[in-house]
Amino acid sequence: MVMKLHEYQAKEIFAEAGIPVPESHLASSVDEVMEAVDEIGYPAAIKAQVHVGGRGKAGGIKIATDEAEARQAAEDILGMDLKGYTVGKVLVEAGVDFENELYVGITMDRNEGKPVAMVSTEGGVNIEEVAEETPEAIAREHIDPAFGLHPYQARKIVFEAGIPRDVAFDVASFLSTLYDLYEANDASDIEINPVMITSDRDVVAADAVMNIDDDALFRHDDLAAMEEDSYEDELEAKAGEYGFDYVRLSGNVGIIGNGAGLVMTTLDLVDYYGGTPANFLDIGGGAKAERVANALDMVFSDENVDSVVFNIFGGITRGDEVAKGINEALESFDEIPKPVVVRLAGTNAEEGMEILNTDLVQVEGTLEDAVQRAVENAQEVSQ
Amino acid sequence: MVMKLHEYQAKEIFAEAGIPVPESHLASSVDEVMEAVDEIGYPAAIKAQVHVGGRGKAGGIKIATDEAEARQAAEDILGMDLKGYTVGKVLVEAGVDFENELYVGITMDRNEGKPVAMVSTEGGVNIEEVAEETPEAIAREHIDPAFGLHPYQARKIVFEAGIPRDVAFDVASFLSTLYDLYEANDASDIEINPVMITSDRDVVAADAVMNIDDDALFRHDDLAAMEEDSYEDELEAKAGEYGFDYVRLSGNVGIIGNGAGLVMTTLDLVDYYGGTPANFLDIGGGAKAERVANALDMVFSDENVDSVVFNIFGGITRGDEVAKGINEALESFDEIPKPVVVRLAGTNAEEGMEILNTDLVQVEGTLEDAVQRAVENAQEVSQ
Amino acid sequence: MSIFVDDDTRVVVQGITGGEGKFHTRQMVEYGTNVVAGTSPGKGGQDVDGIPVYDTVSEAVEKEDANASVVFVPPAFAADAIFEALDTDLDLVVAITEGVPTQDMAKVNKRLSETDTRLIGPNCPGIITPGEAKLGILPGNIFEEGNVGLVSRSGTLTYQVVSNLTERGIGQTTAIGIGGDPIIGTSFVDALEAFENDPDTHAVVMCGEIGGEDEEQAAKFIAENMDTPVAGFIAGRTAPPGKRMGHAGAIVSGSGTGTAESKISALNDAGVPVGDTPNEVADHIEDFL
Amino acid sequence: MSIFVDDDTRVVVQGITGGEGKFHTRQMVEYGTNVVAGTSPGKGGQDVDGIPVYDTVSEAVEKEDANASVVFVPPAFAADAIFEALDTDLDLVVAITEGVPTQDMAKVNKRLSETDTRLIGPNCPGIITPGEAKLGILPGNIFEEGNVGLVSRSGTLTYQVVSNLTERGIGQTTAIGIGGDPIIGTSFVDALEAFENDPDTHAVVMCGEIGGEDEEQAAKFIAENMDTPVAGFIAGRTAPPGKRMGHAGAIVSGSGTGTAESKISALNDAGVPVGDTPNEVADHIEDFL
Repeated sequence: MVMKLHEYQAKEIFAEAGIPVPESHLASSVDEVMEAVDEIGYPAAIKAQVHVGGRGKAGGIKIATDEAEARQAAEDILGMDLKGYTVGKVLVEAGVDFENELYVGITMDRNEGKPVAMVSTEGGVNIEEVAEETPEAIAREHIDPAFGLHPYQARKIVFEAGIPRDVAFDVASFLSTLYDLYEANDASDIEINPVMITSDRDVVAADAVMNIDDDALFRHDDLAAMEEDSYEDELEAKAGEYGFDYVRLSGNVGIIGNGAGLVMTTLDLVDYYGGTPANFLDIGGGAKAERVANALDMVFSDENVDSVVFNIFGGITRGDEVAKGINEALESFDEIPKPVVVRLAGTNAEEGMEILNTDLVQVEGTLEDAVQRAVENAQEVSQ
Repeated sequence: MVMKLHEYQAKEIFAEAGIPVPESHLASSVDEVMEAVDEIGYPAAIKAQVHVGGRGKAGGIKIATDEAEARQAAEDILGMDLKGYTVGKVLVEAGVDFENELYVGITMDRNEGKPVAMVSTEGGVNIEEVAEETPEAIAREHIDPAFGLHPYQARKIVFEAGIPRDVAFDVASFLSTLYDLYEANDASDIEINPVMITSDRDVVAADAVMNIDDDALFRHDDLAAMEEDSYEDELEAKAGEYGFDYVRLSGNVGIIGNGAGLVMTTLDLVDYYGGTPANFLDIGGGAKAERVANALDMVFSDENVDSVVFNIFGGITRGDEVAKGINEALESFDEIPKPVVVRLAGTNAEEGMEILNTDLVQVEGTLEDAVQRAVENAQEVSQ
Repeated sequence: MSIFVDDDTRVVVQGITGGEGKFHTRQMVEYGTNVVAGTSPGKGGQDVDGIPVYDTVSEAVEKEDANASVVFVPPAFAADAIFEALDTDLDLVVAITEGVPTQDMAKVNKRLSETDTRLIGPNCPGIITPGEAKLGILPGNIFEEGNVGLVSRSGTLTYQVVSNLTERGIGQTTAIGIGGDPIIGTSFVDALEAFENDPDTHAVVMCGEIGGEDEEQAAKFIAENMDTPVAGFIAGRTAPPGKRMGHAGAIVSGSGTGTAESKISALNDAGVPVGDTPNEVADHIEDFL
Repeated sequence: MSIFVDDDTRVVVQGITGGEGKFHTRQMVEYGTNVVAGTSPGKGGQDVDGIPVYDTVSEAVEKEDANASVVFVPPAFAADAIFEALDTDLDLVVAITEGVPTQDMAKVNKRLSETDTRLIGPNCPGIITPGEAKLGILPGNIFEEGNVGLVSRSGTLTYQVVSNLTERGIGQTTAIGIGGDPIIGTSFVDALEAFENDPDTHAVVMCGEIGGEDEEQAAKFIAENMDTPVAGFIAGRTAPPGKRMGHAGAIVSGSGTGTAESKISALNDAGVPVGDTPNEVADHIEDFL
């Protein structure tokens, strides 16, 4: 998984590394926006800072050519709901008078097991369509991670992509800088789309994407500190605090399991047996009792949930710890809020079954039976 | 070739990278030495800062245990002639109370085409004898330059070398830091000999060697600025200004040529035909007339020279430019100071022979004849 | 027969003195695995349950003639541990560690291509040849000797499918969890090829999941190169699409790949039946045998 | 016959628009070398004496079917240029540039080991097959077609020895200057092996110099693997010892190696006569033929 930086954070990092970005200020109120445009002048772009793709098309980016438009844009965007996220901050940025929009990006190509750099003259919001319809319009170069991006490789894809000759070396230098940032920060993706070529033939990073490999955050305290909680709802925020892999869905069968593959399979089976999953919740490997209790607490907190299935196949996770956690969580209730079906298998499953308070839960021996019963429970409860 | 840093310069770099070094001050007068020992206390080491191997054995390092000894050491060492170099600076350094002396170094193994890291518990001035007599006492590990020194490799040679377990990780960390410095600074060698283990079981860099690859100085302005001219004599200083590869020798046949292999061969032939070379002077490839004239000026400035042989086999170097340069240099004299034998072959040799003022020089067609004649000239002149 | 590990596998456990390392070493030994050494830098000379501990893998290999390692080293040091293992020309390295940074693995992957060593993982449950050897954290008791090979990207899903097989009395030649990280050592194709070449493996289960293109490549390999019948399972049919930002990933992978539909239809096209439930997979295997 | 280059060699000149690149391209073309393209990033579309210039080597290879390159790129960018050449699977890369940082070459060397391309140099005069092709800066007029192979670490010394041969009417199959830098692509052994396998090469001259152990290794190779007679020359018998500081170099190389005595006696032990003068080398070769 990745930690996403906001555009303004990525641009700060890019600018520090020497990549030109338009003048900009971060603002979280209409007044701040107006101060910013006063300083920057017009035209100015007002851009929502939320972790959502397709901001522009969804109304999260507006161009203001005078004070009235700026104020209107600020009022519209600040506080708006953008695909479930509330906009709390906008980046107010000098508008760029551009002639071309290029695409420049680096990501990990998992099929090759190495990073790949990409350049195209067809930058802009439709780059994915370009990739689909005219893949040859995007020049690609794989990078040997032991050597990094050789200067010749940066030149090669820039020339292959047909970047205008007068800015070719500037764009190649962007790429080299981006790769340095990609490697130094353990990025999973890094992207400038678009790179704008101005009428003065300068190149400017008009947007900035930088996602960081979660697994590498331990060695990037500076980046970890940039993480801003902006969860869609309080349940996802809670999952973040607990450190669960959690996704909220729209159904009514709450699902808890260990291991992404098994949890996904449990979701699939809920669907297969006619139910609808309320969530994906992976407690991970080796969970102790407290973590198990937290997971149940999470799922019970979701008012959509009518029934819960707890599916554990222990490898590192031990059945006795799971049973203890379930008992702890359920014994605190006077009445169990939703019916819970438990299926325990694998390491210490027998010990777990001995500990488990079967007055509080329904026990099933197989995955299929457990899911079917949970789906039935949900149907009964929701009637 | 390499640019050598002084011990005090290398130690500054090491210390900045986090390697502990004893407290020290640079001093260039007896008064400065006395100020330094006042601050540091006793025992203190007074160490000549000259580019000479085996300083200690040659009397360039003394330990002072009181003021009188310190003053005596300062007076002895400052201004002393150490294998041809005059000592202008000393490093005054806190004496270290040590229990063991280790060796740690990294250099390029040209047979493998990759750097090699070395560690031994038998550090100290006799490390080369150790290498010769008990090579197994020095643990070695080759480094893949694309990956750098892996942490496991640093640990591996430290354990292999038998470094005491309580300081093993400290020494491994020294090695990792040294490799980072080696790579970041384009070093050709980097060495701490000895690393001292103190009675408190701290590890300290008691000496520091760092030589930089000349060819990479263009990207290390900071290091290039540290170069201190300390030539043995004014002729070598002059060669440095002109940018010649020049070594002064004790004979009386001055030798000028293009390309190290050919100049070495000319020296060998002078010896073979019974003469003694006064110098090695390589004008390099593609020399223009002015450079040729400078070379002659150099050799004439050496009062030991009784005869000169000028041996050019042109590839990039053009015979006409060489001839022009020889003419220029010799036409400025009322009387040619020493007889000059010229042998021109290769690119534009014929054009050169047409230009060459044969009133001023003796011309020979083959290398062997040219050297023989120069040796004869020298014998005649010196009689 | 079996693939990759058997009675002759001599294991060194990297990180044997850590909590997980110690616990699973015991489990492996109990299962009958020939664990000959462990490593823990700075703790050379100690022992864990009588198994000698060395400072370095090279010393463990030299002194105990190990030919495989299992890595239980924490994520920050895991890549270095794998590099160390690769430097000793072991036949097999099994990296259990979860959370190894992807760029570390890209470097490992480069180094791996220079060696003849097989890497399984990271972020995987390991490999087991029932009755012979277990390298990793798989719960040994659910496996049984037999003639079905199993390869899976997911750990606990592996256990699920294996238990569906074992409950019907269908044993396994070897079961491998290859791990679900973006960059892994052994792919589906590598494992399938080995199973195809193992005369004792009469059928193979392949458990995939959404993301990447490894299953699609496996389908191609099966169609072109395999006689041994394969049954599949793909987890994540109902998984919600992730919230993505930036286009780089989509440009590289293309928009159509990586979905459950794409994988299932690729497998079906290759003649591989894909079960709707783990139990259905066992049904297909039963039909094959 | 010949080794490494001949009439079929199709050359791309890297750095063709620079002063040296342009000058020596003319010389190479005059000599009859088939120079099909040049590169100079940013100058694609131009030409030098009618030779098309491309931005990248890959484009030059693709459009002009080049199979060899000569590098005249300044030292700061030379390693990058060699990496670029190695990425296109050329058969041969000849790096003339003097002053390439050693650590850059160590990285190049690593990359080289992953390819099937031959690198000659850097800091070398190049390679010539008289009458067919010249890649580098050697003065073509001193060479003559014949059946003696020559390999040398030194540029101008090569010319000296060749002229000693040619003056006597002894021509050459191929002459190679391998360069005197600490890290080079083609070693004495590589060249000797190729000469040994070339039926038209009846004798070989090998010109070494002090430093390193390449000549000692060559002597070993000759003794063990060569039927073709070899005569040698070693420059630097009277060279003054360098002023050294630090021990690292001496520990790696040992104190006895690298001297003229060590090299001469190694060659003599391998049955290779070593001339006291370049002319004496020609005497030995004359005896062989």
